[in-house]
Amino acid sequence: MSLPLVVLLPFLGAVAAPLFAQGGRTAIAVASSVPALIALAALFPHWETLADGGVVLHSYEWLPAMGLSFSFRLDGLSLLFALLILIIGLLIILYARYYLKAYENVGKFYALLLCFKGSMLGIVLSSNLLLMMIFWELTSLTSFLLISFWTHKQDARRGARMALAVTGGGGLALLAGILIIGNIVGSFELDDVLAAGDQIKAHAMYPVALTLVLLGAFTKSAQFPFHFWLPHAMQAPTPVSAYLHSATMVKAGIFLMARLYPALAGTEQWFYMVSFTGMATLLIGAYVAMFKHDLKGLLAHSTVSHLGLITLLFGMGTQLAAVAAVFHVINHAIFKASLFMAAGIIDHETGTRDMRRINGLWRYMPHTATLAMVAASSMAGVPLLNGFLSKEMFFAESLELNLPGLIAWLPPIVATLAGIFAVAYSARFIHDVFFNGKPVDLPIYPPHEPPRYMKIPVEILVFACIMVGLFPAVAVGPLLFLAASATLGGEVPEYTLAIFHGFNLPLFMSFVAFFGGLLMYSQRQRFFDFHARFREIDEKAVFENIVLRIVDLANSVTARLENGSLQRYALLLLVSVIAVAAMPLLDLGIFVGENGLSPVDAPTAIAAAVLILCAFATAGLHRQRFYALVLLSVVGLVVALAFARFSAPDLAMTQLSVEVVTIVLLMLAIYYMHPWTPVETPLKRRVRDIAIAGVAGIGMTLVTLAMLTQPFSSISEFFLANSKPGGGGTNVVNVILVDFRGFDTLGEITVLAIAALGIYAMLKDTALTPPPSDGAGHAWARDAHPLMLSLIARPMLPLALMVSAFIFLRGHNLPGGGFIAGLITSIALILQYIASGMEWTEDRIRLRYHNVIGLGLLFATVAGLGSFAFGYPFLTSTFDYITWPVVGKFEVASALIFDLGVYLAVIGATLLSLVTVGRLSPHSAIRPKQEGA
Amino acid sequence: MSTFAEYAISALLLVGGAFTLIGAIGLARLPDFYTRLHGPTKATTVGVGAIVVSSVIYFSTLGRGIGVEEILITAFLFMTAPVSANFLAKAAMHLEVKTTENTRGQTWDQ
Amino acid sequence: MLDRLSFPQPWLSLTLFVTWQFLSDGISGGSVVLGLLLAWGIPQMTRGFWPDRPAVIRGWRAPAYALRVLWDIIVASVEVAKLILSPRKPRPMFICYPLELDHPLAISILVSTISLTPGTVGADVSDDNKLILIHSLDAENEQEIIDTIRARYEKPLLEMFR
Amino acid sequence: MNHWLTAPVLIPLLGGILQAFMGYAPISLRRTLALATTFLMLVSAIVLLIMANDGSYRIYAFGNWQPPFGIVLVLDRLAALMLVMTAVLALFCHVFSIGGADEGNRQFHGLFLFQLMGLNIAFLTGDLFNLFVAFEVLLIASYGLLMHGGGTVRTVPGLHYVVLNLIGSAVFLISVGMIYSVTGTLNMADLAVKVPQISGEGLSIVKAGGMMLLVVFGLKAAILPLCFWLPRAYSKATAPVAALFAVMTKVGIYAILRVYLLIFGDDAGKLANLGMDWLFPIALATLAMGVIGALGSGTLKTLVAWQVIISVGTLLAPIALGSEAGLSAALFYLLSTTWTVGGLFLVSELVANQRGSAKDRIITAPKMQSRTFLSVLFLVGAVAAAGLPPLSGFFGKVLILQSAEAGTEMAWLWSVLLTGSFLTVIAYSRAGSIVFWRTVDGHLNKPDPLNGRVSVAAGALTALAIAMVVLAGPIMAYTDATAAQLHNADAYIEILQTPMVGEDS
Amino acid sequence: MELVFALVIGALTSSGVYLILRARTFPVVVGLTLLSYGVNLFLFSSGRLATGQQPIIGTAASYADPLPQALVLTAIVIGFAMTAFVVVLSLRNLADNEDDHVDGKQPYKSPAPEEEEEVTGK
Amino acid sequence: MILVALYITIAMVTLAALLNVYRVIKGPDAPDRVLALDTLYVNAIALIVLLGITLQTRMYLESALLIAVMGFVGTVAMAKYLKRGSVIE
Ligand code: NA
Ligand code: NA
Repeated sequence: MSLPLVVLLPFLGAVAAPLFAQGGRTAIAVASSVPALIALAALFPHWETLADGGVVLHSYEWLPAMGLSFSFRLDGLSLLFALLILIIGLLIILYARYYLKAYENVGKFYALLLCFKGSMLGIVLSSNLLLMMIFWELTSLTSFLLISFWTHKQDARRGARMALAVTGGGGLALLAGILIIGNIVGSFELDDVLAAGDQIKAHAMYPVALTLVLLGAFTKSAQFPFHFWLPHAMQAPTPVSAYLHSATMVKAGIFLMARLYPALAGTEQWFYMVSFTGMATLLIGAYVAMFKHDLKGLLAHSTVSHLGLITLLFGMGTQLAAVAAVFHVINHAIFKASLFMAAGIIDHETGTRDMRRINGLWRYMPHTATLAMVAASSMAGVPLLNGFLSKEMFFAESLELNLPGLIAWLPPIVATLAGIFAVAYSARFIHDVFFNGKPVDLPIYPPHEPPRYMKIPVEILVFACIMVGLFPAVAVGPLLFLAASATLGGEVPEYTLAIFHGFNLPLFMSFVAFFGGLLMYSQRQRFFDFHARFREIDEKAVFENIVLRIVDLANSVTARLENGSLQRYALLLLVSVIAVAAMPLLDLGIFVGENGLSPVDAPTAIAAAVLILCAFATAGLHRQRFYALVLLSVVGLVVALAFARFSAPDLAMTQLSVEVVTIVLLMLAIYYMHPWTPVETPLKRRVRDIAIAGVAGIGMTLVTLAMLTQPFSSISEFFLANSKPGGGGTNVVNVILVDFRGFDTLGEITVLAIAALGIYAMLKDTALTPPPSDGAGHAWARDAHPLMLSLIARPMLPLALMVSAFIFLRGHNLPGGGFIAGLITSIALILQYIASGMEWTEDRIRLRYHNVIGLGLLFATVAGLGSFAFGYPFLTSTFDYITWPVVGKFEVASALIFDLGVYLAVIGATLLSLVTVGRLSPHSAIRPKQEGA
Repeated sequence: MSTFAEYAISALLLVGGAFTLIGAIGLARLPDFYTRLHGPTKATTVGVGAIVVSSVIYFSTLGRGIGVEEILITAFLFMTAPVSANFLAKAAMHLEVKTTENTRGQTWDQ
Repeated sequence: MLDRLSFPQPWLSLTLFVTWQFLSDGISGGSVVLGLLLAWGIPQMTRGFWPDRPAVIRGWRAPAYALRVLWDIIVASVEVAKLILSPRKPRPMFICYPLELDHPLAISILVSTISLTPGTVGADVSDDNKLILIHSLDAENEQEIIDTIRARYEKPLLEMFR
Repeated sequence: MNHWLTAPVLIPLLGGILQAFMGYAPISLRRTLALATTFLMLVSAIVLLIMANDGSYRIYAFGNWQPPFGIVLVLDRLAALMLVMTAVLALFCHVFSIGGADEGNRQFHGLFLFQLMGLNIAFLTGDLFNLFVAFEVLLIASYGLLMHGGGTVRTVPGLHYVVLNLIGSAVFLISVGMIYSVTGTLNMADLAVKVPQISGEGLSIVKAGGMMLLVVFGLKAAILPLCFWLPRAYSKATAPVAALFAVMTKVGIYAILRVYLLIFGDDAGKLANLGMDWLFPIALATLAMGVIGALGSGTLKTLVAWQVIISVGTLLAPIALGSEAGLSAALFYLLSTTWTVGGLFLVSELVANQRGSAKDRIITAPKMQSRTFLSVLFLVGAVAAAGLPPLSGFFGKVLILQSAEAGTEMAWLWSVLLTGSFLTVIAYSRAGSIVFWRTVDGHLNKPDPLNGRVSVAAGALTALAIAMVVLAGPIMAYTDATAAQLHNADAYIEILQTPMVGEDS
Repeated sequence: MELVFALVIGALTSSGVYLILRARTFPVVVGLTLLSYGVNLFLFSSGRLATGQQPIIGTAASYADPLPQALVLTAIVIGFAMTAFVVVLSLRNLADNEDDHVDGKQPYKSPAPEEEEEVTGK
Repeated sequence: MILVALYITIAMVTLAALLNVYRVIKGPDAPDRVLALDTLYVNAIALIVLLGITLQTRMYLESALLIAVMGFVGTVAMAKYLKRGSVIE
C-alpha cells in the first residue's frame, strides 16, 4: 500500500494546498512539504528489503483488457530517483517560499508543483509501462502549466507550449514504442518486460520500438536535436527550473533509458543511436553554454550538455559506463539544483540575470558567492567535489570503447573538448558574476544577501557536493550500488569510488580539460568574437513560426476545401453516390430481366413523353421561375396519373393534393424572390453539371429497367392475406399505414408536425419586403379578393368537408383515409384564405393550429396506447362489427382513431405552415372588401 | 347491358372526346389569350362533362349504383370553370396581355 | 345554445344529407344517422362563411333557369366548336354590360352563365357592381349581345332575387 | 412483450406533444416539464441498459405483428449503450439550455424532445424503412433546432445542412427501393437472412443499394468528402444544440455498425463486409482532414466542430478493420468523445459569453471573468479530446491502437492517429493559451456572470471524462460484450422467431 | 412499359440533380421536388408495375404489391414536410441576406493570421 | 362497340392533352400557360374516368374528383399570384 500512497500523496496535497493559501506563504509551504515527508517516511522501511537485493512490488488489478494495472515497484533505481525527487522537492518548496512574492498565486503554484512531483514519482515507481506512460504525459502537462505559471509573459507561454509540444509529442512516440514492446512481450508489467530482453531484441519490430522509445527519452531529457525546448523552460519561476533541470523532468528520459536498459540496451542500434546522440548533445550544450549572457541560460545549456554526457554513458553499453551514468545523475542533480537556486537568488536580489551587468557580487553577497563557487567548481569537475568523480569515470569509459580505427579517438576527444568548455563556462559563472569589476546599473542596487532561509537549501546541496566529493563510498556508495544493480538487472561490475585512481589517461584528460578551460576563459573575447559571427537563432521564434506556418497552411487548405459553397458540397455528395454505385451498375449494364418488357399503350407512352419533356423543360427553363412552376405542376399531375395508371389510387390522390399545396407554397415564396434566376455559373460548370445529371439519370434508368424486369416475391402476400381478417379493412395500403406499419405513420405525422412547428419558429420574427411590382413592372393589383372567387369559395367549404368525411370514413376499405381527407380539408380552407383573406377566414374558424397538431399527435398516440390496457403492444388495433337499433351493423376500428389523429395532424401542419408564410405579406393586415359589402 | 345503353354510352364518349379535343384545338390555334379562353371554358367543360356522364350510365348499367362522384365532378366543373375563366381574364388584363389587332372594345385596367 | 341545435342553412343541410345518402352506397340506418350528423354539424362549423343571404330567393324558378342555361351551354359549345374548326378568323370584342342586378350572388351567377354560354366570357365586374366586362369571341354588334343576355338571363335572375 | 422498449420513444413523444400544446404556458412550467421528460427518458434508458446487459435480444413488435411483417424495436447492448449515451448528453444539454439558451422561441423544448425521439427510434428500430423515418424525424427536428436562436449567422449553414440531408434522404429511399426490389423485405433480421441468398443481377442491384446507403450514413457521420457542411453548421448553432449534435454524427456511425455488421456482415455471402475496404482509408483521411481543420480554426467552436470530424475518423478506422477488439475500443471512444465534445461546445459558449466582442475567436482580448474555472474546464475537455492521459480519451485511443493487428493497416492507423493527436495537442494548447492567457489591457463591459445551471451542466459533462476513467473497468467489460454480440449476427436473426402476444410460445 | 417507366425516372432524376446544383434557392427547391418525384416513382416501382390491380381486397383478380405504395405515401408526406421547410428556410435566407443565393452571398473569412499574431500589452 | 368508342375517345383526349401541353410550353404569356394547365387538369379528369371505364373499376373516381378540386385551387392560386402577388394575405 505504501508505494501507491507515495505517488498519491502529492496529488492529495495538490488538492489540499490551495486551502492553506489564505494562511500565507509559510503555511502553504509547510502544508505542501507534508506529503514529501510522509512519503520519505513510507519509503524508509523498505531499505532493508532492497539492501538484501529484494524488490518491493505493490500491484492492483485495473484494466486487464488493456494490460494496464495499478502496479508500483521499488528497487534501487526507482529509490534513487524517488529520493532525488522528494528531497530536492522539499528544498525547492522551502526555497520557493521566499522566492515567490506574497501577491502571487501561491495556491496555484504549490498545487501544480505537487501534481508535477506526484507525476514524477509515478514515472519512477510505476511497474506497469502503460501506467508509467500516463504519469509520463502528466509530467508534460503539469510542466506545461508550471513553465507558463507567469501567463502574462509571452516567453513563458511560448516556452511552455514548446515544451509541451516536444515532450508531449515524444510521449506519443514513447506510447507507440511501449505498445509495441507490450505486444512483443505480451505484458506491460516491468518484470516481464525486463525479463524478456533477448526476446525483444530478437524481434523484427525491435528497431521500431527502440527508435520510438528513444524518441520519448531524448525529447524528455533534451537530447540533440530536441534540446531546444529546455533552455526556454527557464521562463518558469526559478524554483521550477531548478526542479525541472536537476532532479525531475529531464531526468525522466534518463530514468527511462536506465529502466529499460536490460530490455533494450546492448545492441548495435542502441549503441549508435544513444551514444552519438549523447556525444552531439554533450558538445553542443557545452559550447552554447559558454556564450550565454543569461545566468540561467548558461546553466540550462550546461544541463543539456550534462544530460548528453549521461546519455553517452548509457549509450556506451558497458556496465561500468552505466554505473558512471547513474552516479553522474546523482551528482548533476545536486550541483545543478544548487546552482539554479543561487542564480535565482542573484536574480531575486539584483533584478537581472544578465552577466554583462552583474559583476563583482562577491563584495555584496559573499555567502551566496561561496556556495555558488563551490557548486560551479563541482560542475566544472574540480577534484574533491562530486562532479569530478563521475566525470573521471566518464573519461575513463570514453577510452574503453572499442570502435574501429580513428573513430576510436572520437569519444575521448569529444569528452575532453566538452570538459574544456565545461570548465570555461563554470569559470565564467564564477568570475563574471562575482568578480570582474563593478555591477552595471542593476535594477536593484545595492544587492545584498537574501533571507536566511532562502540559502538553507543551497547550503544543504553544496554540503552534499563536498561530502560526496570527499567520501563518496560513505555518502552515496550503497545507494549507487543498489541503483546500478537495478539498472543493470542484477550483476554489478567491479568499481571503486576513490578520489584518486593514480596517474592515468583519464586524470590527464581532466588536467587538459581544467587548464584548457581556464585558458579558453582567459581568451574568451576571441571566442566571443568568433561566436558573434554566427547569428543566434531563437528557437522559440523558430518554433512559433513553424506553428504559425502550419496553422496558415491548415487554414488555406481548409478554406480551399470547406469553402462554404453548397454547390461544391452537393457536387461532392452526388459524385460520391455515383462513384460507389457505378461499379455494380457497370457490371449490370443494360440488363433486361427474365420477365422481359411488357407492351406499351400509346396514352401511357405519350404521357411519359410529356412528363420527360416537362421535366427537362423545368430544368432548362428554370430561370423563368413562374414558368418553371407551371411546368413543375404538369410533371406533378402526370406523376399522379402514373400512380393511378399503375394501380395506386391512394398514391394518386395523395400526390395530387400534396402537389397543389407545394405549388401554393412555392408561389407564396416567389412573391418575395426575383421572378427570374440570373445567369451566374460559367458555361463550363453548367456543362459539367449536365454531365453529372446525365450520368445520374442513366444510372437510375438502368437500375429501374433491371429491377422492373426481375422476377419478384415479397412479404406483401402476408398483408394481402391478413388485411381484412387481421386489420379489418380491405384497402390494404391504408391498413398497412394505420396498422401493419402504423409506427411509420406515427413518425411521418410527427415529421409533419415538427416541420410546421419549425417553420413557425423560423419565421416568427422575420420581415420580408416583397418587390412592389412583378418582373414585367406591373404594380400588383389593389383588389385582393375578387367578388366571384370569394362567392364560389364559400359553398365549397361544406361540400369539401363532407367529401373529407366521406374519404376519411371509407379510407379503411376503399381509396382514401385520414391523410387524404386531411389534405382535402386543408385545401378547402386554403381556398378560403386565398379567396377571402386571412383575417376574414380566421374570424370564422377559431383554430389554434398548434393545438390541432398536438391533438392529432395525441389521438394517434393514445389510439396506440389503448392496447396497453389489454396487454397488447403499442399500436395493436382492434375492430368489431357492432349492431345498433336504428343504425344497424357497422364496423368500429381503433385504427380509425389513429387515422383521425393523422387527419388532424395533417390539417394543423399544412395550415400552420401556409399561414405562417402568408403572414409575411405586408397586406395581411388589410381587411377584405367583403366585410363592407 | 342493353344496346340502347351501349349506344348512349358510346355516343356520349365520342361527343365528349370530340368536344375535349376541339376545346384543346381552340386553345392551340386561336389568336390571342382572350379568344383562347373560350375553348376550355365551354367545349372542354362540356366534353369532359359528357364523358363523366357516360361513366355514370356505364357503371349504373353494370349495377354498381349511381355514381355520385361523377355528379359531383360535373357540378364542380360547371361551377368552377367560369370562375377560373373570369379570374384568368382579370389576370390577363392586369398584365396587359395583347389582344389580336381586330379586337374591338377595350380591356379594363385592373 | 338553442341555435347550436338548429340547422342554420336548411337548404345546405338538405343538400348535404341527400348527397351523403348517394355517397354511402345505398340508404341504410347508418348512412341516415351519419348523414343527419353531417347535415347538422358541417353547417354549424361553416356558418360564418356564408354570404349574407339575399332578401328573397324564389327557389322554384331555379330549375327552369338551370335547364335553359344547360341547353344554351350545349348550343354554345357547338357554335364555339364550329368557329374553332372553321378557317375564318374570329371577330373578338370587349363589351361593357350595364347591370340591373345588384345582389353579389346574383351577379356572379350571371357572370358564370355568360362565361358558359354563347361565345362570351365574363371577364370582369366593376368594383361598384354596376358593369360587367364581357369578351365576345365572335360578335357582329354589341347591342344584340347585350339584349340577348338581358332577356335570357338577367331578367330571370331579377325575378329570382328580388 | 416488454413495454419498456417503447419508453425512450413514447416519453419524448408525449413530452413533445405537451410542449406543442403549451405554446403560451409560462416558460418556467414548460422548462420543468421538458426537463422532467428528458430525465424520465434517461431513467428508461438506464433501465434498458440493465436489461440489455444480460446479452439477450428483446424485441417489441408494434401492432403485435410478427416480424418481418410488422415493425419491431430491437433492444441489444449496442442500442442500450447509444440510448444511455444520448440521454446523458441530452440531460446536460437540456439543463444548460434552461440557463437561458431556450428563450426567444417557444418551440425549442418541443423540437429538442422530438429530436431525442427520432434518435431513440433510430437506435432501437429493427426495420430499414423505419430507420429512414427515424432519420427524418431527428433531421427535421435538428433543422428546427439549428435555426434556433435568432440572428442571421445560422441561416446559410442551416440551408446547406438541410439541402444536403434532403439529397441524402432521397438517396436513402433509392437504396431502400433497390434492396426491397430484390429481397422483398425491410426487416433487418430478415434482410440478413435474404441477402446471402441473392444471386445474379439482383446482386449488383443490392450491392449498389448497399453502397449508396453507406454514402448516406457517411453523410450523417460526416466522413470525407461529405464532412464540409459540418463545421459551420455546428459552430454557428446555439451551444446546447451544438452539444446535442455531438451525437448526430454518431447516429451515422451507429447505422453503419448496425446495417453493415448485420446485413452485410461476415456471413453475407458475396456481399460480405460490403464497402469496408473503402471505409478504412476514408476514415484515416477524415481524421487527417479534421486535424487540419482544427489547426486552422479561428474560433473555439470551430475547433470543437472539427474535433467532431476527428473523432468520426478515429471511430470509423477500427470499425472498418472489423476486429472485435477494434469494435469494443471504438465503442469506448464513442462514449468518451461524444460527451467530451458536447462539454467543449458548452464551455466554448461560456467562454464566448465572457469575452465581449471577441466572443470565442482565438484572438487576444481583455482578461475574462471567472477565467480559472473556465480554463480548467477547457483544459479537462482538451486533454480528453486530444487523448492525453489521464482522461478517457487516452484510454479510448490506446484501446484503438492496441486493437490493430500488425501489418500495413496498423502502420497507417498508428501513424495517422498519433500524428493527429500530436497536432491536436498543438492546436488546443495554442487556442487555450491565446484565449485564456494572452490578454490585453482594457476591460469588458461587465458580462453576465455564469449562472449555476450552465456551469453545472458544462462542468458535469466535461467531468464525465474523469468519471469514465474511474468506471473504465465496467465500461470496457460492457463494450467488449457489445462487440461480441455485434459479431454474432445469427443470434439477432432469431428475433424473427419471437412469438407474438396471444400466441403460445 | 418498363423501359418507358425507367426513362421517366431517369429524366426526373437528372433534371432534379441538375437543378440541385444551381446557385439559387428556388431552382434547388424545384430540383429537390423533381428528384423526390423520381425517387417516389422508383420506390413505388420496386413492387413492380401492375395495371388495374389496385390492392383493395375484392376489387381485382390479383393485386399490386401494397407495401411500396404505403412506403411511397409516407415518403410523399415526409417529402412534403421537408420541401415546405426548405422553402421557408430559403425565404429566411432571403430575408437575412437580401439575396437568394444558396451561400447567402456572404464570403466567409476565417480570422486572418496577423490577427492571431502575438500582440503584447497595449 | 363501347370498346371502340372508348379507344377513339382516349385517343382524342390524349391528343387534346398534347395540345394543352403545347400551349403550356408555347405561352406566350403567363395567363396562357395557366389556362393551358387548367385545361390539362380537366383533360386529366377525363383520362382518369376513361381509365376507370377501361378497367371497369370505380376505384379511381375519387382521384378524378380530387383533380377537379386541386386543378381549380391551383389555377386560382396562380391567377392570383399573377395579379396580386401575395396568394395568401
Ligand atoms: Na558580469
Ligand atoms: Na416533394
